[in-house]
Amino acid sequence: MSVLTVLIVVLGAIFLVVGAWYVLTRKDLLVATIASSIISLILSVFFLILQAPDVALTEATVGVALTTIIFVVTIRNTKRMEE
Amino acid sequence: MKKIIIILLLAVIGYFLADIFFEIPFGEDSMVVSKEYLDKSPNDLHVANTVTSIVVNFRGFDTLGEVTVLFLASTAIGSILFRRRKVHTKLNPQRNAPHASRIVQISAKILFPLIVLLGAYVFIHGHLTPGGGFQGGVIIATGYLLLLVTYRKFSVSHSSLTWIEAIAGVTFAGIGVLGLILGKDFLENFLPVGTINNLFSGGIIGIIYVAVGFKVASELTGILDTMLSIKVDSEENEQN
Amino acid sequence: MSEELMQQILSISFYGASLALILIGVYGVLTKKNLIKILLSLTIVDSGVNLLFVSLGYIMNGTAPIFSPAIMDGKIEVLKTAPMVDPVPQALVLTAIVIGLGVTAVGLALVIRLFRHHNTTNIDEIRNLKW
Amino acid sequence: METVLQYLGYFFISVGAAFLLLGSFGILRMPDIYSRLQAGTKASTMGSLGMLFGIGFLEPQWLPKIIVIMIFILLSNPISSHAIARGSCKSGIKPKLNETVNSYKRIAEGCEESIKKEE
Amino acid sequence: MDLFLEIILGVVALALILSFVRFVKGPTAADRVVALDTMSVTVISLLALFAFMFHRIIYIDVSLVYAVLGFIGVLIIARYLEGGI
Amino acid sequence: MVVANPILYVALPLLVAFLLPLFGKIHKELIRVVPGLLFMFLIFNTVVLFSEVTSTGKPIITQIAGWAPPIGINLVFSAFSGFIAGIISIMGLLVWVYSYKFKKVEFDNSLKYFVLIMLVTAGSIGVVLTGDIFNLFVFLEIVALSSYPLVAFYRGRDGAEASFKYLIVGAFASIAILLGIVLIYSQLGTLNMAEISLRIGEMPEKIKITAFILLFLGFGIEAEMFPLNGWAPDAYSQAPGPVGAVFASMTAKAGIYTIIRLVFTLFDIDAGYQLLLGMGIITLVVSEGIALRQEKLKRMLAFSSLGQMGLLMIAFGINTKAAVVAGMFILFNHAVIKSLLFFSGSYLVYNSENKNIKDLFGFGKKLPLTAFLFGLGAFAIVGLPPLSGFWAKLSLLMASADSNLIALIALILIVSVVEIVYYFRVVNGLYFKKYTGEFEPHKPSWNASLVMLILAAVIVTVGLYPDLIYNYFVNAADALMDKANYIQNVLPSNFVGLN
Amino acid sequence: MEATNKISKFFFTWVVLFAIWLAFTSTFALAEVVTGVVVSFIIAIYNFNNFTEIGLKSFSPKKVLYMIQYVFVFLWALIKSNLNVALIVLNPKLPINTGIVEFETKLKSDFAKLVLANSITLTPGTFTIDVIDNKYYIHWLDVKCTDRDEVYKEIAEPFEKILLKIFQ
Repeated sequence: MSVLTVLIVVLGAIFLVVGAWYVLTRKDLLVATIASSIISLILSVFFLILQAPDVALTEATVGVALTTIIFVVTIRNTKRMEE
Repeated sequence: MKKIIIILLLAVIGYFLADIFFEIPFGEDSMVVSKEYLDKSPNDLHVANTVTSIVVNFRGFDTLGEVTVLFLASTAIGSILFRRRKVHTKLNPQRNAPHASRIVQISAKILFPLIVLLGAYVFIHGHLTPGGGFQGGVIIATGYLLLLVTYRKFSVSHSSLTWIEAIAGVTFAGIGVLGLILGKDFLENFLPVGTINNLFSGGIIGIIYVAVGFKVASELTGILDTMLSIKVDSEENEQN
Repeated sequence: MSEELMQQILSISFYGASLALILIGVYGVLTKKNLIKILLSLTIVDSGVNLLFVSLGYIMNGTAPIFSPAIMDGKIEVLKTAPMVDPVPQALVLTAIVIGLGVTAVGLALVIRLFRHHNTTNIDEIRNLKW
Repeated sequence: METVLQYLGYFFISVGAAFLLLGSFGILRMPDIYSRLQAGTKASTMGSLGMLFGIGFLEPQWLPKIIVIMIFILLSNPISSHAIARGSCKSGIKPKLNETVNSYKRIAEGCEESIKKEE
Repeated sequence: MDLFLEIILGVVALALILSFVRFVKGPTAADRVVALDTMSVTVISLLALFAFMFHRIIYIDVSLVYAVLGFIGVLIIARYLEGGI
Repeated sequence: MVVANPILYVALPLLVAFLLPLFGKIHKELIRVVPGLLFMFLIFNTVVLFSEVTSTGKPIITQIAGWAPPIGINLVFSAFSGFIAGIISIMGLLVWVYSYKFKKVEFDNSLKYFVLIMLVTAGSIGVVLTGDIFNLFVFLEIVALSSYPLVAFYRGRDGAEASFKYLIVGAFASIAILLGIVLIYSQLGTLNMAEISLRIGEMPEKIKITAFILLFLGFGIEAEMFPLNGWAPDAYSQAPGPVGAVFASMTAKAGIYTIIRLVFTLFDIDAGYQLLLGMGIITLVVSEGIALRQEKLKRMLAFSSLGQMGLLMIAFGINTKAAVVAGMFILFNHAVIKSLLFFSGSYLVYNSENKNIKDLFGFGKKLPLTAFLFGLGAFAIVGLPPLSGFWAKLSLLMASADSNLIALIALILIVSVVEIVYYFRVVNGLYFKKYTGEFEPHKPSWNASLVMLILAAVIVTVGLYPDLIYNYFVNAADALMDKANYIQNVLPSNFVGLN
Repeated sequence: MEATNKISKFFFTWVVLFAIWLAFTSTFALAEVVTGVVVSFIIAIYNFNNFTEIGLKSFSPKKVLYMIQYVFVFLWALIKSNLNVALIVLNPKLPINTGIVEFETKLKSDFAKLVLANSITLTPGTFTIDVIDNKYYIHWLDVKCTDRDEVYKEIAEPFEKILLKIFQ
């Protein structure tokens, strides 16, 4: 574990919190979906740092493409803006 | 007002949870049962990836449940969104949607076989490298997703999906029952285990992961196709 | 930086991040009015729990529990002494991720159907059923 | 020989990292989305290619996989930026253009034409 | 060697920060997608770098998968923006 | 060659569920017939296994993938878990007979319906049988995920809403359970329930209590405990008729099983019993109070069902042998009688749009059999002699008298009076109010009538000769309360004694 | 003609996929090779028609030489473009003069169009926004000319020369 890895972890933790806050506060649901995509991006880096490549792979596959598409399809079929 | 109460409540809960989390030491060895897994996986089962051997063999029952959950999700989405078969086929997905750019379409054509190959690689090598049936299946489904979002006339044959899904599912559960018939336990390995880090090692684990891969791929493709073929605006008149 | 300090910083960031994700997600589920937002918050809570679980299985300076040739040969100095991290949380988190995906997908299908009937995704306007 | 390869690897990795940084800097500084894409795509593609290639030099037996990743990136990264550009063009985000050289109108018409043709 | 990798990690982290700032600032959704795209390319390299640091070739698989799927994730949103989904 | 094995309870339904679409391609009728055969086999399985358990007096432990319990997952078919599994599988067969003609015209829908019914059965039995806490979580998710589409099965506008509510609450429950499991695993390094129960003392007090609260919360949602049961009445009332019975007889049973296991076996916290008792009392009082005010028949039945769950929690919370036996009796009764009420009730309000109670006035003459059976069920659940509900309530009263809980006796009696009031309102309306002619009665088909008659026969028989099955209750109670025995049977090698 | 064309396409796909499989596994163990042959065969059966246009012909030595030439031209352009971007981004004044221009390509093959578009995107200051039939719409950071032919000469010609020879 090198020093900069620790720094990246701290940074990632901040990103996660900001991203989660973004998901909650944005009125534009598409932006919220993008934010959740970024959350899973950071998470999969975290999982690799935690020596769990299997989980990182799963998070990458599920979080990036699948979750995004099902949310985007739902937004497409409902409303993009939260009121 | 409600928000303040909730924030206060969450603050209290968060305080207690934090108190407990930070009491658990980080990064220290506290394995009990896992030691057995780390010992038995390379030595008895000859499977390099311990996570795989746990997922498929030691706790294979969970994976059966997991596959069932996905199966249920696809059934549920079908049952929630569509009423009749006819409606389903009639609502062609992106009838009014513009085509993707020509370039994107061509690149999808080229990338699709590569993605499927990658998925196949991931689930065939599930016991050697990270990944496995589920991840490989998701990757293949993503390949189909690529085609589904770029070509508006592309559609997946539901009948063949049903067949693949059923055969893969039956392979998984059937291998388990076969173990019972051969006088062993459910899902117990009955094949030679081979040498570690060879492709053909681990006995039934490889076969099960391939079956899981096919099943997950077909289920997720079905889900994506269903979700993408929803009619956009108003709906058919429905009553009980 | 000393090993212990690093361990502490890591524990604060991993536990803290997962706790924050859980709390933010729960807050979202409880206060948000939009159905899709609620489901997004649920996925955030799920991620938080998964992160917590995996970080509990971590061992300092460990390596992944995969006995690949590099490990079996013992040629690489660093890998020889590295302990293997706990594989069970990883295996369980795989299952948990899949289950979360299934629940989210079903929830979104329900949202689409609710939107067809009510033409809104605001939970206050949908509330027909009361206690 | 080995050390030469290693130093080459380090060189490529540093170049890659520098370009990655440049790409992010670019998308931060540029005024509108299309210019951002310009900076982002080029620099980040180059950066990741350099970095991967450098790693390939340092660990020669990883090279095949790394080349595959590089092919994927070369194929997919420009396409994804192209798709974003087209998407934002069609969703009506106007570029900040120099007024004298603007065939944007033509492209907007072109988009509509192409949609009509396909139907 | 170690110091070199530390510096590289620092640079990549800085790149991630800058793209994240664009994500936070970006006025439209499309700008945020650009940030996501850049971040995912950066993360591909970061993952490969971690694989190198941990001396394990198998971690490269994650990076490989990311190279493919990050593209599709971005493409989906782009297609939504042009009204194609 | 194995004929009967606990594993088949789960493996076969899954196998059949995967295969059912293919059967449908061969012949359309097969998608109805095959599930029935499956349910019959499950009952056969139960009979064989149960006779083995009663003859040897030891639970059957099945290990999966050939690994002994702490390493592999195991299934425990004891007198207690087997008893609940038996109830669930028998109710599965009855639900199948009842809904044999359900959605017959729409192939796709009936296929999905039967797949869901089979999986909800398999999931509930899996929850009951498994000896591994994470596996239990997985099965709970299977149950939950198959319930959501069943609630939203009808295309009316409120089904989806009830289902969504259920989904959110269920997701919360699963997150709480997962967090609890995470905490337990981080301290004990194992997921096997017997080993957890053996080594629970090693956990630091604070973490132990938090894990208990999280699990209690999560399982409480599944067991429809107050105040976590807001989803239940909506789900019961919006679902198709037979599905209400499925919820009452299967998923609620699985939920109550988890919470009983949690308090009785998994943790050694004594306050757990008091918590269960207190929650039971609150659940009972609140839901019966709300049931009194309901205008809609199915919601009334749902709240009454919640009240019964409260009664169950009270019985198990008292934690004496007699009370637990009474609890088993109530559990059995609840499954049988509530199913009868849901089955007949859904025919009574078949054509009514709002499913209001006043829509069924005067149906006593129009639908004599259904109305009679509904009345019988109502009398039984209220606890009038000589029906089976009477014995259940009587034994609960005796048990609480033994434990000197006089206030509780008074409470149960008062609540029974409340129950009498609202059930008699319906029965009174059925027989003594005038038929308004607004809604045409719908005659039950022969298979539905058959099921209702069978259930009524069971109620009457047990009411007249409670000794017939009383022994099973005692055995089940014994198996539940003997924690040391459970641990010893599951982990023979590791057993070092409880003290 | 049709049949041989198909067979050639199929074998091309098979070989390419198999090569990628080998790159994935990075070993020549017998089991891996056999599995790779089978898997790439199965995938090739379903995809050969879409995967390539000219099949095995692309392996002819002449074309391979052109491909290598193209790679170098492209890499040089890539490096140039990056330096270009670097100069622009690092310049505090941000000297850009953006515009959208268009030109027509002579390429017929879809694949060639794809490669051209990607190359343009990755080379100095230009960026493909849309391709409709033969028209390329280019976003240019530093517009020098607007006339179609001039644009074509400035942006596309160096690549197109070689591409025309590769994809025929």
